[in-house]
Amino acid sequence: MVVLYTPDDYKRVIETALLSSPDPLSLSELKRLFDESFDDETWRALLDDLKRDWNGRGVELVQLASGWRFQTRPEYQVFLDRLKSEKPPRYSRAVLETLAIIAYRQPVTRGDIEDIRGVAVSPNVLKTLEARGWIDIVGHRDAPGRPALYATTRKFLDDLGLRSLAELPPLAEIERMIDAPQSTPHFEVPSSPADQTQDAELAADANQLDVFAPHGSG
Amino acid sequence: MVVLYTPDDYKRVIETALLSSPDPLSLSELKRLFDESFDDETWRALLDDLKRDWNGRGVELVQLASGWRFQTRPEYQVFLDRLKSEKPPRYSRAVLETLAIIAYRQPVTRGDIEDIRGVAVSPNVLKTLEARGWIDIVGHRDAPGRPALYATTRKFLDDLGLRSLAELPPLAEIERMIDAPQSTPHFEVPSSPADQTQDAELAADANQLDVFAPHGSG
Amino acid sequence: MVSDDAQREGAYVLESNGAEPVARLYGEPLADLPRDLYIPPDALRVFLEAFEGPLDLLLYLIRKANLNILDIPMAKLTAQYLDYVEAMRRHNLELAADYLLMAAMLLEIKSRMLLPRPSRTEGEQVEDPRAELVRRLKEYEQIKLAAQRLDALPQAGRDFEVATVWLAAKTATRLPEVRVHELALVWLALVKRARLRQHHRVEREELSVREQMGVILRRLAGGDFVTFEALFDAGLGPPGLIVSFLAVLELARESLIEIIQVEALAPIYIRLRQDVGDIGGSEGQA
Repeated sequence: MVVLYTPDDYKRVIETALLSSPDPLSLSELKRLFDESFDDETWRALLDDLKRDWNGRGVELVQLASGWRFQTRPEYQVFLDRLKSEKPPRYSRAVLETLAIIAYRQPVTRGDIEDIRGVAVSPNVLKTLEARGWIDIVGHRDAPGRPALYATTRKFLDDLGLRSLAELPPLAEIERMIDAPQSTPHFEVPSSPADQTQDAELAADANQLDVFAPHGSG
Repeated sequence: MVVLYTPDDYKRVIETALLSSPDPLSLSELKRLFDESFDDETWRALLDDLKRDWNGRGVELVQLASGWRFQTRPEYQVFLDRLKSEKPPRYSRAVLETLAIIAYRQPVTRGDIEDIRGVAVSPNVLKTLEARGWIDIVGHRDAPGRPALYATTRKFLDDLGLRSLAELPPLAEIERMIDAPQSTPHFEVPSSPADQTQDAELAADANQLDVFAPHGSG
Repeated sequence: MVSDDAQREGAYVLESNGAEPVARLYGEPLADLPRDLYIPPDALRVFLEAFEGPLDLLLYLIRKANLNILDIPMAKLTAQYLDYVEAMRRHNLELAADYLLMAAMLLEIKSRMLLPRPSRTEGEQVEDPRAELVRRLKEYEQIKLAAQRLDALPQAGRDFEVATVWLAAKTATRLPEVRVHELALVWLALVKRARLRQHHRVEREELSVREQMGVILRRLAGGDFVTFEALFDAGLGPPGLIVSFLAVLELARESLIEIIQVEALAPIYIRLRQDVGDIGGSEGQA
């Protein structure tokens, strides 16, 4: 049995009740916790004190219309989202290829992208990447129609954890690994199992292309 | 956006995730919180450290079958009960004995349970345990009627604070007590006050039986 | 299912008869004076409900009389059990078939115990007629005690609560993540597909030049003239300066910029090509 002497003892009980209650607890509910009755000012002081105790943590004590509640701070949501079992959304192949072309060949026009991909590029693909803030228009080429020139942005580098484009994997090296007679290309990149699966698929694609490449160039 | 530098920063994210997760979080789930990957030892140290941080509070960090969870300490329940409008269910002996049979002998059919208890098992008993999420059907026995096989769930272990079935009170020990030539019909089983009350009630019943037993045999 | 409440309620009824034994009958304490040996049917029903079935009742009788479960005196036990069943029947209480089945079993065991045992033959063990009953009683008692112990374990919702801190409303939808190596693989596959094998060796330097081209284009986006020197950041070091220089040359080659020098050794100015540089509505500015 817990015996309560100091304000801290009482605060600890209030904290325990609030941390374990699925709903906000009103002051009148909280008052039921103790045999002793305190006036509202004392309660206010206890709760304010408790709120202060949680400053700088990932959880905060807030007062709502229906009472007091502990809730997570929005800044921590980015971490908590990662716990969700749902798979992270993935960009379509068209988006990924367009991004790769812009990253490695910038600045490029939409026409350049279509030349390399061999298919028309939907405006939505470029819009998706622009909305993400990963590419922008840095100029226009001196050509009929003065097409816009796309390049990657600083945000692109930041989001991918690169200090500069020079840190993009050198292709010569990757190609050597893919062309090597090893059956499974593995890269020294920390990645989740799901990513590795996709890598393997991509690498398989690359190998697949390799099979046809000599034929085409021969 | 929260930037993480020190172990305390990481601990704060883990704490936030665990406090807000309705279910225990396994180590592999916790690992999803961060881009960086730490080895299991580092994780163990972080979690042990976090556990220590909560020493002497009303809430504790515990490790269960399905992972880590924050839960209130039993000493504080007397306060928390005052907030409840209805009392938590106390299970009847029929429910508890059925649960014990499933826990110790799983997987079992309803017929197995009836054989051991010597009475018919009401469907409500199994429904009660299924509704609580403590048991479920794990298959069917290859016998006439293909009766359902029941087993305990992970939630059963979690709700009873067990990491595995091996942590159930050992039956061998219980058996030793049964065979021991003790004079008292009731055993030194650590039991809750409620159980002791029930024992006393049964003892009172026993006295009552005597009243008519000699009558019948005389 | 026997409700817990009914069980408890009934127990109170019995308990209210008195706690202190007022007499002893056959050496057993008697809690109350029999009122003409009449037991109210309600009390009997409650008594029945206090047991979880015939095994539970038998165990109770055995433990109360301190009988050895491994050597049960069948006559005594059967008599007590039948007395109980008889009492129930006299009061017209509905008796579960399980109780009657057990009565039949007890009588059968008792009669087999009375029969002369067949002489033991070599290597064959004569089974005690009570063996199966003892096995069942022991197994049931084990489970009964295990159930008590399970109930004594701290239980979520009864003895402790789970922390349930409210998750602040989710603000942003989750965006796809792209990893660097993934991008490289996509590009490589593209290169192969496009049969641009003559270009597939994209060197570090070349990439840096292309990056610097973007940087310079952004610098010039205002449309104003910028001095040649201003395009170079000394902090980049010699390799960086070379990259910047190559980027300027490449931009000129692709007709993206104009380079103007009024006379030899005069400052060199650079701006976006006028017919191209319409970013930011800067047209018309010198």
